[in-house]
Amino acid sequence: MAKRTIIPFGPQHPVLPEPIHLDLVLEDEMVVEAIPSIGFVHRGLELLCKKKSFKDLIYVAERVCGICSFMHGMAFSQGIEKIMDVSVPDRALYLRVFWSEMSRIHSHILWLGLTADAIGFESLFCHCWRIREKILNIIEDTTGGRVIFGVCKVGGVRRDVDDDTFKRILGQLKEIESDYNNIVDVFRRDYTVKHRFSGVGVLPREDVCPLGAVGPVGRASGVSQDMRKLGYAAYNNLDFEPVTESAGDCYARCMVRIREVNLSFDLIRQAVEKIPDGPVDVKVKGLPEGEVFSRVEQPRGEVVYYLKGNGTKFLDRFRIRTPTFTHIAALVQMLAGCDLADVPVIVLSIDPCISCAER
Amino acid sequence: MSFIKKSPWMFHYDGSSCNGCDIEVLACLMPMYDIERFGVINTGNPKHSDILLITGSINRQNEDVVKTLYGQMGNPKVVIAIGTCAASGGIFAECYNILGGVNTTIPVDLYVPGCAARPEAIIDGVIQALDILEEKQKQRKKGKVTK
Amino acid sequence: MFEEQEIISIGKRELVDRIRGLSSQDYRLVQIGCTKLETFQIDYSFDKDYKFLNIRVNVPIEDAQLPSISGICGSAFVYENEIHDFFGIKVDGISIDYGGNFYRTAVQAPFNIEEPSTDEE
Amino acid sequence: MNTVFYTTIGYILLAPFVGGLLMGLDRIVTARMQSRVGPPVLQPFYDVFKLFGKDKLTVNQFHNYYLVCFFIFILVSGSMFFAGNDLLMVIFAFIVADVLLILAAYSTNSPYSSIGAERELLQMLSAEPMILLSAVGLYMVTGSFKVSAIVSCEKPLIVYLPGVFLGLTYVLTIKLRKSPFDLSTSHHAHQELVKGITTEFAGPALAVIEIVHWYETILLLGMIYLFFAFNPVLGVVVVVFVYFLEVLVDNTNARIKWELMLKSAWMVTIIVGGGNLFVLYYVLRL
Amino acid sequence: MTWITFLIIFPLLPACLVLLFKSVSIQKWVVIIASALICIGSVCLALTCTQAEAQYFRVTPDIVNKLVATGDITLALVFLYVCRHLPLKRYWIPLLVVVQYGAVVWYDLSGRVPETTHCLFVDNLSVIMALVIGIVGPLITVYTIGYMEKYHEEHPEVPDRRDQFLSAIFLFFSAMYGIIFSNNITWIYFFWEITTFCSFIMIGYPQTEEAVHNSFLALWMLLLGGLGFAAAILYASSVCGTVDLRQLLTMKKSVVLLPVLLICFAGLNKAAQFPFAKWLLGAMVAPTPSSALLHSSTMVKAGVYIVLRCAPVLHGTAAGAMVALIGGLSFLAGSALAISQRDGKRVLAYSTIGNLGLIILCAGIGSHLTLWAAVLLIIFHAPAKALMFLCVGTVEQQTGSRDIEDMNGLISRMPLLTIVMLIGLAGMFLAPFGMLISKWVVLEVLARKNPVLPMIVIFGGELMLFFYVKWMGKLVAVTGPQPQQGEGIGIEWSALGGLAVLTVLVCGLFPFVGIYLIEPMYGCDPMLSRQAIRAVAIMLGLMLLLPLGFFIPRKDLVHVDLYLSGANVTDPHKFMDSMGTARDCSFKNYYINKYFSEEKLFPGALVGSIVLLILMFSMEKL
Repeated sequence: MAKRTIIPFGPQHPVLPEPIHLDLVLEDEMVVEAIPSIGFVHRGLELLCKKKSFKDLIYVAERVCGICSFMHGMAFSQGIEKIMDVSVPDRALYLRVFWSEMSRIHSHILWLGLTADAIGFESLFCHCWRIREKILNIIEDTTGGRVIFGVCKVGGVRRDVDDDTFKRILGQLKEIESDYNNIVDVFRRDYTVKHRFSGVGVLPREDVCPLGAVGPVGRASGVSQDMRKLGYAAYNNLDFEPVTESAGDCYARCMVRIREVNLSFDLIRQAVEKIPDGPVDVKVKGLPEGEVFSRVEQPRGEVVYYLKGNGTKFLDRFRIRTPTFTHIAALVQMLAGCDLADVPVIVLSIDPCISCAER
Repeated sequence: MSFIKKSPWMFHYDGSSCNGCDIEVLACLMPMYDIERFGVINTGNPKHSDILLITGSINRQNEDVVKTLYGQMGNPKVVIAIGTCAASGGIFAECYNILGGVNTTIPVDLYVPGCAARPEAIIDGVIQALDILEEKQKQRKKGKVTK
Repeated sequence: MFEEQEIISIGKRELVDRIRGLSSQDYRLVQIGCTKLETFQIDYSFDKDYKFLNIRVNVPIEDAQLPSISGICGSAFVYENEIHDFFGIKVDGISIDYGGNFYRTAVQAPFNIEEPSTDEE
Repeated sequence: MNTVFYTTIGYILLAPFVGGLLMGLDRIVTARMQSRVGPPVLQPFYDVFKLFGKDKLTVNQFHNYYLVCFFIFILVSGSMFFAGNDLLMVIFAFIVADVLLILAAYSTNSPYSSIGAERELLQMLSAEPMILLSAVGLYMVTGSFKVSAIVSCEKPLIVYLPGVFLGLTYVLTIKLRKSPFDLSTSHHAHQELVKGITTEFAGPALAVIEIVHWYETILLLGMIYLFFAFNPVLGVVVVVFVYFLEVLVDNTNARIKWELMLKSAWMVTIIVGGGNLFVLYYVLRL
Repeated sequence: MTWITFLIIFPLLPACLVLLFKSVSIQKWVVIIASALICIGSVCLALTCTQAEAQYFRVTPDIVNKLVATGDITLALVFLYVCRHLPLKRYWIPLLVVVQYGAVVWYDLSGRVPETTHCLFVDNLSVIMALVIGIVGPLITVYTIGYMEKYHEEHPEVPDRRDQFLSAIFLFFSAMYGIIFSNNITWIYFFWEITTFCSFIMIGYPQTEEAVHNSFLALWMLLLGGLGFAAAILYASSVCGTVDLRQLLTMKKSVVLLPVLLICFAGLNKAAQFPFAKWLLGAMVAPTPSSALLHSSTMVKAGVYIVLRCAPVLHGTAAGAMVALIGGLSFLAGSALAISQRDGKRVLAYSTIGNLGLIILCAGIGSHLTLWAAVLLIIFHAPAKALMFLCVGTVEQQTGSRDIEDMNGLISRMPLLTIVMLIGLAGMFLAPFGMLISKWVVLEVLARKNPVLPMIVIFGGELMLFFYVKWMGKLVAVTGPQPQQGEGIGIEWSALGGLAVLTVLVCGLFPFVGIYLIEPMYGCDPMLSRQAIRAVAIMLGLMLLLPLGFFIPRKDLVHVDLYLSGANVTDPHKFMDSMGTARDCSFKNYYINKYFSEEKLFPGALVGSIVLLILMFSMEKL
């Protein structure tokens, strides 16, 4: 039975909006082996640190990825602030939490939609994205951008949100949340959805650590690991527990994300409640010298920025390690032995952001 | 009026975009914007499409891919470059792996500006592309007659 | 609030044993990064229960070679292929070796090319 | 002879209109279920006319040729049905048509097409037994395989064959390529197989596929109608209702995998369809 | 009568001639002329002997009976001789021989076997069988000449015993005609065992370890059937008091059911139904012509034929229903098992088992309508299956492989052969070709029976469709310009072409076959309405006309490469893989080993069929 089909899956493939290539080795419909290939989005933006000053680099960081754009900016700013020992005002930190959680909600709902689409459930796709538009409206309301916010900067944030707006937003969020809960009930209950997710792409708990799985993928396998617990921004003042599931399959990952959205709604409420008055930024003086590893929990998991300054306005190294990149190894393992029909589901279950991964 | 104006099928390729424009392209299909009102279907297959939406700039590795996909579309066809990167490379123009905007590789008919381009702008771009499509269809028919 | 970051510099020979030790203590490989200074500075970052630990190895730029740790940490192969493609460092024995085709870049080993920092202003 | 002639011509001319309209309504209803506005009702026709105006792309010399054969055999099958011919022969012609489509996909040697072809085969393996079984069921009640005889049968067939009807409705989803059974190809290409069996068809060839789909739809709905032929008004109402049900199912289900499709379709065929026939067999013998 | 004698006796002549003349060219001409004569003989028989009533011929009993007894003894000795060095210590083989021949010969010599005066007969069923043997057989024989020549070029390790092979073929012809024209079951038994012997010789021909092993496997399994036959003879002569087939079949069912079941047992065995299917699969090691001739189109049909003969007795009995169910089980299991196979000959072997199962199913029910369908199946199955075997044999010789995956893109490499092969494949399962028409008839007939039977036919038919279509798919895949092969198919073309034409022709002619041959025999309305025949005619016409459409020149086609997710490289059938190299995108079929593998299904089918066999005999009194 040595004869196997090898099919090219991607770079252009309608089920994945982004270009990634997989060589799928098939036996009947079973995937025996999958070898990923990346680089179709590779721009080489890490080297831009030689061409743009560290203050401008935040624009680059925000465009590492258009979905978790804000958190890239935040991780970068945090790192530079640490090197330069800038203390950011509290209100800015709370606003960062607010926008991170908004973008986490938008990212997770986007993901829910895309996954629904990958299993051929178009109407669920549409409804998820319908809700997401409401979130985007709030984001646009507060930042002026829909997907790329451009509000984070070294030393704080660029915009403030006044209390009336916050009040209005809380009201809107309440409606959105109940709408959202109705829709995700389909994920929880629908037979065909369960059929497509349960037992698919299982990543056992003991494999999480060796394969370096992070974020929702790790949490779905029962590893409670959430970088927000590091307490960056204002997270040390907020009360929350990382969401975990134990099954480690696509269904668990789906459930983790669904529940994380609820957690985010809750965090936003807490943050809005506790937000102090005051300025939203400080002036940054001097040039960075030193190095730092800055870690932030993105919707897809832990992102690591390694920044090394040498006392000029150009950084020595601007290194980004994104969650998708570290998930490639887990992906290779999960894809072996699955069905062809499961491939998009499994690939999507790590919530791939190829643009992040390849930079 | 030719039917191509009534049923422009599109497909989307992510050159090396940051996903910002990509998700906005997808958002066009969604209830809020519902581009299917104009008969647009996101086919996902170059052979079935009339409009190619490219987001992001062209890099060394996807150059051949974009050429291949463009070549697999049947005439008449239109290419729309979505976003700043697709127009010129944008913020990434200086990166070592970026060749530049989409026009460095295939002919572009229409540019939609923005970083990220807004869904309204994308829909507007698609609607404007319809006239170009119709023009191309006319040219094509004429060409056939003269031949 | 910022986490503690422990950075330990070791020699290339100790590397594999050290990492095997960490791996057996359930440390998770966070990333492998490379920075070009006078030498190549390779960072192996680990994490255990939110505790960040960084193992640093310096490799001379001429004759840059590294042993692979992909046998110990399953996710290491992507970083090692990346380091190979970006910096031109030879990594021996990667579990899935793309042979330089992980990133098919326009420039070979782009991070290893001396480019003067341009001043825009 | 004359009536046969007229029904055949009528089917060939009218079916695409009705089918296309149904498809247009389908798209609107679908859009509304997704809280969208949706395209104009004539959109399927626009699409087809547009496709005819496009380049005739092809990957090899045989590809489009099989497609034409496919088209002709669907026409033959449908015409035979509406001319009141032998139901089994209608189904067999339908199978031949399907096989030709599969061969067209195979002939491309393209991975996505070929897997689509393979899945289409699995779909046939799942659906055809039930369709043939319903022909047997109709025969058991009416004593004839001829469609004309079945239609003119005074008995309310649905009362005798509720299980068969249910089974047929179940596999109808497979034959209409609606979710959850749109494995080999679907109207939305966002699946692992791109467009599956139709990936390599482009331009006019794709238009032909669309048109054939309209013919198929009408033919299959005709089979549903047979169960209610004793009362034409009720029949039409049920047909419309069943089609609406298909749209609803399409919109409330994810695509399932082939194993579940095969198993469930065979279970339905054997338990619901076969069970019905058994009961009928013993009732009729009494 | 003349033609019958001619057909039984004449093939012995070329059988001796090929042994006498070692020259290849003489052998060639002997074979061609003899084949032509056999063919002419069968057609003449059909023209002269087609009547509503069966005709019985008186044969001087003394000499012939002696002859048969002597033949029996000789055959027994020959069997014992070939068993002289048994592989794997299968001592039960000689035991089987000794027991059955000992009993039969002793009964015969001691005069306990009743005399029969009319030993030969002919009726329409015999005529149809004669036509099948006499038209398909000679074509295969002619094919053998060319095939064996190349076979020995390619397999120098196999000792060249072509003369024996050809001789065995002609001996086989004689035996087959003997079976279908004999009215005396002792005679049938004699000829029956000759065919077993021929089969044994041919399977063992390559003399490899596997071939020898399989030949002995076939031998003992077929001898088991012989044992059943022998038991039937003993029972019939001692209890029923006659070995005259006609008399036996008209006796009271309660008396005659047991011997008839024993004969059916032999028939099931020869038709390779479960649980005996294994010998047929093993027989695939033999050179292809023998697979085509013995193991698909004719010899296995002898098993079906004898069950068909017994059908009037089986009709309406529970035991008959069991026979039908064994057939049904074989149909289902054979079709399902073929899905997991990728060796072309093995697929064909399984589908043979399946198709014969369908015929047995019809015969077991035994009503006139089902018999009518069964006969149609025999007629359609023979040419198409023979054609397929010969095509696979030719492909194997041309490309060195009979693996279906290796036939990918055959239409680019050997267009003509592929077209012939597609006709054969279409003939096996596609409307409006033969097998499907008969399946349609079967369904129409069975629809008024217990719903289990139509369901078996429906599911089996769909499974069959699955593996044949995916095979067809491999053939039609266009893999781009490749070197043309197919040179050096010489005399084989006449056989391939002839069979292809025949496959199409029988579909066109089947209403006539029905009206002139089958209907007088079973006296029933074939139930084929005019309208349906017209539908078949239209479809057949389309099938013949549509290929012409391919020659219509078409302009303005734009050739593009395959959709490969944009990973195309300059070669249209290659793509850029993850490691950056160009790779072939050839696609492999599904084999669904998870559900249809031999390991999973075969034991189940074996157990099921053995249970059914036991039930069959235990229901003898019902």
